[in-house]
Amino acid sequence: MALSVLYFARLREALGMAQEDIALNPKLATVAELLEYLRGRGGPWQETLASARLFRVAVNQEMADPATPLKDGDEVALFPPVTGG
Amino acid sequence: MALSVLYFARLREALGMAQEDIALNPKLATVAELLEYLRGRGGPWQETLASARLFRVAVNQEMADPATPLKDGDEVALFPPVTGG
Amino acid sequence: MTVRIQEADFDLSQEIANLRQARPQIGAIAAFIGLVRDVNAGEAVSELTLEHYPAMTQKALEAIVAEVKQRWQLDDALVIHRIGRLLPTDQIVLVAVASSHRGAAFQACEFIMDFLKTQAPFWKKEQTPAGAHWVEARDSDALSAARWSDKK
Amino acid sequence: MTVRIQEADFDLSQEIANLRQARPQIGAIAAFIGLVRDVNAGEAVSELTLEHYPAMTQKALEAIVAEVKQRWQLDDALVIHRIGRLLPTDQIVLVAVASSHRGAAFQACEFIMDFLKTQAPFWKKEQTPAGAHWVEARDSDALSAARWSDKK
Repeated sequence: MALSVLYFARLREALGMAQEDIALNPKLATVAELLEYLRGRGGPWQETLASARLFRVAVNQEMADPATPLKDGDEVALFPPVTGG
Repeated sequence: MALSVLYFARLREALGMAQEDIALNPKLATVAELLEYLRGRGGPWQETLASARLFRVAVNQEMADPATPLKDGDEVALFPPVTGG
Repeated sequence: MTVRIQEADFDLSQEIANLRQARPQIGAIAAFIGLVRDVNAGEAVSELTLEHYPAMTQKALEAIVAEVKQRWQLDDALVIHRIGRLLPTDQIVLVAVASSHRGAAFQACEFIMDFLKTQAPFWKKEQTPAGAHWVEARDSDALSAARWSDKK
Repeated sequence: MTVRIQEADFDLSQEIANLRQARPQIGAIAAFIGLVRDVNAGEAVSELTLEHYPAMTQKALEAIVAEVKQRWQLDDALVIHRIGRLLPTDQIVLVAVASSHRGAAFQACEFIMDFLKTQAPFWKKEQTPAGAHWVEARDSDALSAARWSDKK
């Protein structure tokens, strides 16, 4: 029962991490709850994830929002607003 | 004291003429008066120039309208609505 | 700003390379390519002849390009229009606009095409199984051009 | 409909030729080319690195292309986006849309760019005299994408 969480670009560098597995529990049922958990780590986590303007979330490679539910095996990606093209 | 009048595309074929010189006179002071004179020739002239939808007029290579004045040496072109591109 | 009327075909990559040449500040290029279709208004087309009014064509296209330069901030613009005898799948026209901003490039490119289609003295004659005939101007082209008088 | 993510450069003429291949009914191609500028937000740029989210990029671009197919009548559409290390004047992205009608081609091409700029997981890192930094997303891109929810 785990999520695979990926970090890209500025977030990857700020958090010093490209990927981690996070064990699921009843308090991690939505994207909002996962973000709350990550911010709880303090330091760069709190800072980087402070404002919704600073990052985007995708669940299973599709853009997600705070209400998006999470389940075992989901791939959650956190990344800055995109700048391709 | 003359105009050079050019005919293009469908008009050239319908009128059987690519170019002619028309002597200026006080009754040919505007595009509208020139058109009236040409329609007066009857046959294909009247038919081809019957409706403003069927043709366009340029004077000295710029789009003109019925009120555009004419003077000695002007190049007047009559042609169908354009279809390039 | 370049306007060319020619019988010869053109190479897209080469033309865009020329447009960009020595301008490393260009971030966006919008381009339009018009092609001879093998069918028009339900009829098979075997050949297209493009007639124009030589003394006016260059002048008309340059006036359109001058207008887009005034409306938008552009690095450069290119218009190439072919004349003479063309076959299905042949290239007819290339419009390319270079800018720092993609919005300006897209709008200027579409503006040039809308006014080329209504103001530049070119006429198409199609060869079909039923014989040769002049292509009719379309009301939709006049409407497209009219849009630009409402907005910048 | 083709979506390609690649490190390699692309040749415009060749890509458009592939898009058109065996489709003599195509009358209009609208294209956009994005380029690495040598300056951005007033700073000299010596190099650009494009990172992406491989599992999502293709999927996101295919979703955008599927959306334009539904909104407009198109013959085909092509998106090529480069990743990795790029230099000023390098090509970054090509979007090309083929249709019978130029209005549909222009709109679909601009729609793809607007949504690519806001939905496709690419990130640019610039090398400047002051060091390397991630490019900031621009509000104008979000506004450009938002336009499409008001109109067809």
